[in-house]
Amino acid sequence: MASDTIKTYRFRGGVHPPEEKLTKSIPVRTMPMPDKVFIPLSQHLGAPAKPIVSPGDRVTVGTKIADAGGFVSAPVHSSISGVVKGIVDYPHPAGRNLPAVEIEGDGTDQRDGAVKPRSNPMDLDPGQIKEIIREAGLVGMGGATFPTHVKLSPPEGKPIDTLIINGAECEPYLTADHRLMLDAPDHIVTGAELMGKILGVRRIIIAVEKNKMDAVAALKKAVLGGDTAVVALAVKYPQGAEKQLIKALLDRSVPSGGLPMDVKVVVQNVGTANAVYEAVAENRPLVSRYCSVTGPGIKNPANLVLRIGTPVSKVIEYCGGLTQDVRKVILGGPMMGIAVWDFSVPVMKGTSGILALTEEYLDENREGPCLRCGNCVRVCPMGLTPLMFARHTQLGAFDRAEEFNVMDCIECGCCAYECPAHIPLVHLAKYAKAEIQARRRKAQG
Amino acid sequence: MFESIIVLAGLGLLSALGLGIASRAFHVDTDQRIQTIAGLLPGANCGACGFPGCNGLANAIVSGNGKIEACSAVSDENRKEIARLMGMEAAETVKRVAVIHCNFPAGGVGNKFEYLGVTDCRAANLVAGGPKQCVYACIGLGTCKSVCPFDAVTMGDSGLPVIDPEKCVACGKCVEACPKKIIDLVPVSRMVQVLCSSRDKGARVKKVCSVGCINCMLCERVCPFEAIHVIDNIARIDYEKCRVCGLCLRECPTGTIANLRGWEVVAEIGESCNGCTLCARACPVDTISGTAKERHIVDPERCIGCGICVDQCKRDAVTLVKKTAAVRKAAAAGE
Amino acid sequence: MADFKDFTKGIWSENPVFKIVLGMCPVLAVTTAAENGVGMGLATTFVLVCSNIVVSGVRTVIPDKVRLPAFIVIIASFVTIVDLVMNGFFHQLHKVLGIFIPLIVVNCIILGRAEAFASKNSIASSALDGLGMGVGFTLSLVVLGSIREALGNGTIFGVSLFGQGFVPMLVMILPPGAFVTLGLLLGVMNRIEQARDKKP
Amino acid sequence: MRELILLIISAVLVNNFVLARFLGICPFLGVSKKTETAVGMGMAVIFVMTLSSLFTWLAYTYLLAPFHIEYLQTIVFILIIAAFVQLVEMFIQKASPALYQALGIYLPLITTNCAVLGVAVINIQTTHNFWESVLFGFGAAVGFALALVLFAGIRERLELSDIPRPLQGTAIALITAGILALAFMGFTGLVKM
Amino acid sequence: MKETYILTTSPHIHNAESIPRVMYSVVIALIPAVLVSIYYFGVSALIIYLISIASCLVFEAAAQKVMGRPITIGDGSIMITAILLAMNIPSTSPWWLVVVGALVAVVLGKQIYGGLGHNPFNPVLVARILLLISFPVQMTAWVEPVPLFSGVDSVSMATPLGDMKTTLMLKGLIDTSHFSYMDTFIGFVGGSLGETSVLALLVGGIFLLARRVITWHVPATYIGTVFALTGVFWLIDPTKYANPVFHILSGGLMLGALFMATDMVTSPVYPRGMLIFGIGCGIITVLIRLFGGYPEGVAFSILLMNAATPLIDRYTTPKKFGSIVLDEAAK
Repeated sequence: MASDTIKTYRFRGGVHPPEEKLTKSIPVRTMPMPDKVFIPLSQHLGAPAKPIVSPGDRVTVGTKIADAGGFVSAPVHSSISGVVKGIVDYPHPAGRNLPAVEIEGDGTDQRDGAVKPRSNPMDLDPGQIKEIIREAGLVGMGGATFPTHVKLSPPEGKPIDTLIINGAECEPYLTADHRLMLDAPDHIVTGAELMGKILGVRRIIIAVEKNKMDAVAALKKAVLGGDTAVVALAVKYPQGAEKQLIKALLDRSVPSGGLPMDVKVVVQNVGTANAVYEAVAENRPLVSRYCSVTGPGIKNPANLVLRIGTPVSKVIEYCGGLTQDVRKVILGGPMMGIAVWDFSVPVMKGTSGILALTEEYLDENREGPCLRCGNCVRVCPMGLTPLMFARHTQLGAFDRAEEFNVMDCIECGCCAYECPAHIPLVHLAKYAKAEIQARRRKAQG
Repeated sequence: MFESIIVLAGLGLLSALGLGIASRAFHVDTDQRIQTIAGLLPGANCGACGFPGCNGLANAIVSGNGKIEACSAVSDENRKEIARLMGMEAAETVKRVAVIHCNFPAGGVGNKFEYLGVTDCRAANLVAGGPKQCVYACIGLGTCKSVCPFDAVTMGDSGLPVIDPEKCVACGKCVEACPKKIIDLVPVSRMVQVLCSSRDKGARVKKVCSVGCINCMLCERVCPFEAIHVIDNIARIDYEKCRVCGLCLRECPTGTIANLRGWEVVAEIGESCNGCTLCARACPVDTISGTAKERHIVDPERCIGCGICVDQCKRDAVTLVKKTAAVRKAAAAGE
Repeated sequence: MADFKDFTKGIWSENPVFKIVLGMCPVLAVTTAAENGVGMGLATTFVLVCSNIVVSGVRTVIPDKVRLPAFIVIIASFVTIVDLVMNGFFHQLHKVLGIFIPLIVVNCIILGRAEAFASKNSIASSALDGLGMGVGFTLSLVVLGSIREALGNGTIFGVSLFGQGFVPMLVMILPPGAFVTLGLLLGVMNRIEQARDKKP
Repeated sequence: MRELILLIISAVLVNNFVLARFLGICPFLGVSKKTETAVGMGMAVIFVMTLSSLFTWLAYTYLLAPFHIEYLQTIVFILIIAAFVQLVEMFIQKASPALYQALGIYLPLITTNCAVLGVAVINIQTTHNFWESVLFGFGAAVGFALALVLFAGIRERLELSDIPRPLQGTAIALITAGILALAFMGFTGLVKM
Repeated sequence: MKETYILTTSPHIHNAESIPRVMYSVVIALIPAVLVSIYYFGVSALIIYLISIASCLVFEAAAQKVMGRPITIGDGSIMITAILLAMNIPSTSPWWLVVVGALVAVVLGKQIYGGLGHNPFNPVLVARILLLISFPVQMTAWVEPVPLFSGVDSVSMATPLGDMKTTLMLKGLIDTSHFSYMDTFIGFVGGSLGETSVLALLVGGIFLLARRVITWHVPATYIGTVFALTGVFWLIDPTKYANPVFHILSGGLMLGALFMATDMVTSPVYPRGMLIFGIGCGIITVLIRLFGGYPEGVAFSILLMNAATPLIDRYTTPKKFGSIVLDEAAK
């Protein structure tokens, strides 16, 4: 299938924040091995991993240090070689202290002896590939961190016909996926085909936003033919959100409360595809990732390969430190990332960027009354009415907020980005969702 | 004149007849008691009873699905009236009030970061657990105040909510709303309380708060009733055993424990005392004095009202008397 | 025992217009002038007192089921009397008040007092209650009527208030003025009440 | 025909019962907190008012007028209306418990809704004939329902507003009704009767 | 540790929009019409603008102070109210008329409901109608526009719509022969300050559309409905009903359709609702203009549709994503 013939569609809503891709053309460097890492046991959605090492154990790069804590969970591997110091309560981006494995490096960067590349990955059968992916601790690397093997195991009666590889990277500032697509297009394509084999799909679409035409060209070159196509998408946030991506590529609407597999689709990030390749072909578990360290508050913005568990403070230090006027440091992109205050938090499997914003870039304007301008409604890609659920949430009427479909909110941030009154719409949505979920749990007893 | 009578009477008769027939034809069973009970309920529609408003509870009471006790706001008088209507005795409910287990002084707990966003504790708690240094501390954005249907909560000067025990009816709304889960409902007779919820270790507590529980165990050691124990790095009081004597409160080095009761209790020894000295020996604070075989006396200034003497006395000579702090002081001064 | 409080409560603490907010139709309709307010108020007071007395007197005789229709008939009789008397002696006023005289029948205050008070209390208490409510009602009407007449016509009880240059604000004696003035007055009352609540 | 249509328009818009004639203010303020209830009440009033103006006209023309006992008008009318409303109430309770629940205590209030008695009295005062009476009753009721539903919509929105405390509740409702009345004055002169 | 860093939920960036920016855009859009009105109606117009602005600012600040709320007279919303209020009254208005209007608009129309964003009715229109009903003489004392510095005294003159209505009443016919389309288009007619110049209002309206402060829905459907309906009547009987071009050029239609019906606080939020709103305004305007007692119905119609806005919003809430599955996967 020739890539140019795929028709693209439009999804409703969305915004056009300035791209600010400062690190677009900076080649990736590998950050030197840190002398100590803290590898959290909760790096994915689902149950935390269970540690299988004890203090004093020697580990090498790729040694499994924790096993999956349930079906929706993923194992964790050591990212450096050294000695386990202990399982400690360590700052986590979620804002609390959570258990992490502390490993002191020995500086040798020794690899696990069992790690040997496989020469013929495509010959493995789907079950074997899936098991390798599960063992390698793969999770969605776009930020949602959903365990990959779970996503690749649709239940009976949910046939999948299309695998979408998401290279949209629609968040401003972030360029990690972009650089990865330039550096390893063949790995991504092979990784995608491996996943395609597991799912038994008819076609694979690799979707990239039009502001990365060099990546599109590189991927097209890497595609050897068959049912894999590379599509350039319009530049619009949140083009990379699953439901919107499916709508834009296939004109299918994931039903409210449903998942992509309800419309026969699985979406995986390009980073995940690359990790699949590394896990299957090179037999390397997920111990490092591409990450953009960027923003006006970083002295030397860079794209880095970072080991999981590296404290963010070390990464910032490596990039020349923060400028004086930094007021906010964010893990992830500016639209959906999490702000942190304690920089000892570690880099995790889902950390696609470290972003430092200074006063002038932040717009913490004082909140005003809703003008009913309707901007939030216009830009909401989920067709919601943020002004209504936000107001009901402010008044504590969570049941009314639920009637205005707050549970369908994907927290993409378009509404809050556009709101002239600077009402924290996403915060209100998160708040309402948390309250409604708590009530549902209570009602279930 | 005649016509008037005829017409009016005729019309009256006609409509009465029509209505009579209709009331048969469209008869629907309704219980008059629902209306009456709904009228006796406080009408705040707070929903704390778990039913949709006061009417909902009235419905439930009549249908037997709900109890009057579910409503903690109704006055005793009306409660009895409802019980009478339903043909049952109202159980005496123990008056309880909400207590906030956090008591940092003004400016006592600093902030980790500047929080900007929705002014609501539950919402702030979603952002890295709120800005306070102590992760167990009251966030102080007044969510308990905003959910209180009885205006019993106000925000104090130190940034902590203050509960008016007079207005509080223990509906539990604030308990449910508080994201830090530091509010609970306590019987007014058991108002010696640990005003801290931190499960952090002592050293860490000391760093961020001057009045936090540092799990020094002094309270546990001093309690004559084994009613207070340090569990999970925080002192907890077992209300089954606690006699509200306040000894722990005196010992606590950080002032974490407080007596919120508006009155105090002192022992008084009556006529029937035969001077057996059992009480004097048992008193944990040595306030009972007297020579053997003579009536003993209690020093009201120092008595803590623990009631051990009451238990010890074989002749029921000791009684506990409720005294307000002012009365007690006056009495002490008079002697 | 009749209590003087039964009388005074109608004037402020349980004022039918500003506190209980009942019987709004005539309040809004006839208060284009202070004088109309007096007329309407007195007519209502008369019915209120009489019906309260009678209802209280027969309260033990009337079966519960036909209570409301019976009350209405009692009230309607007194209203008819007022209607006829006013037509005879105050024809001009009767014309101004128009259909709101017969509509006293359905004034919620009267039925409300009959139901809530007179059917449960002694004749003397009920009479005092009716009188208090009536006076409270009349005073409210006069206050509202005076404000509307002053702003909308430049007069109070027909006496010119302002000089030649005053341009009356017509809207005040039209329907919107009635609603808005009453709403604002209610707001002022609430404000006073809330300030009082805070003090002790 | 044209006259009758104009009569209805006049009753609905120009001389709106609530906003221009001040009839039925109690239910207007009471049942306007929720749109659904307002719609239900509006329907109930349309039904009751149309039929009660029919009955009262008949009673007046064929009972009171022939016997020359017009002075009994008020008593007779209220009697008829009360009986009729009670009938409707019993019927709704049987037929649709949900509707009965929603309208709750306001069904009996229709009895004391001065709009119902008002329309009967006005019919007699303006010497409407039979069809005029019925249509006027219907038009007045539609006007009442229209104002009620519009008003309920606004009040639901006011629930979300940040209204100063002393004005909350009836005060702001009255002021809003005033502005609504102001807007309805635009229809003045639409029908020259 | 000190509070060095800010924490909020995402998103962490915001576009440049803010309430003052939106509000001052509207103020800028009004400037052409303000200038035209000062040119034609002279110093008295300027004085009315100044009184209006001053009294609106004072009332707004005073009301917010009394209610113990933050004083936000800098956010620009009160400037819009002040300028629009002045635009809605004749140039001959006495000073007290402007002050009463400001009081009504600011306090009764806006602050009583909790201030900006909470008022269900357009404050300026509440004031205009209240003034019109209270002081009909002063509110219809139109004068003939006299270009600034021309040295000619102004004489009283009816608005085209008023003129039409009077003639129709007197003669049973209308006469628009002396009516110049060009004059109305540029604003050389009698009327309230801001409503006369269609050209200047259009310039401002286009600016607002380009700035995305307003959308096309309300103005287009409003003007379209008036045009269509008056067109139908004109075709039926041109001796009694004026032609549609006359209708859309005269009176306050342009001012209303572009600046007052589009007030975001008091008009529907959702596009479908806006269409209904515009059509409703159009129908009521035509109804009042052709059959009502008042010559002009724009203000009444918008106010009435303001009242219907909550209901419109309720029934035009958009469908959420994924609530209709109508696509390839279903096949």
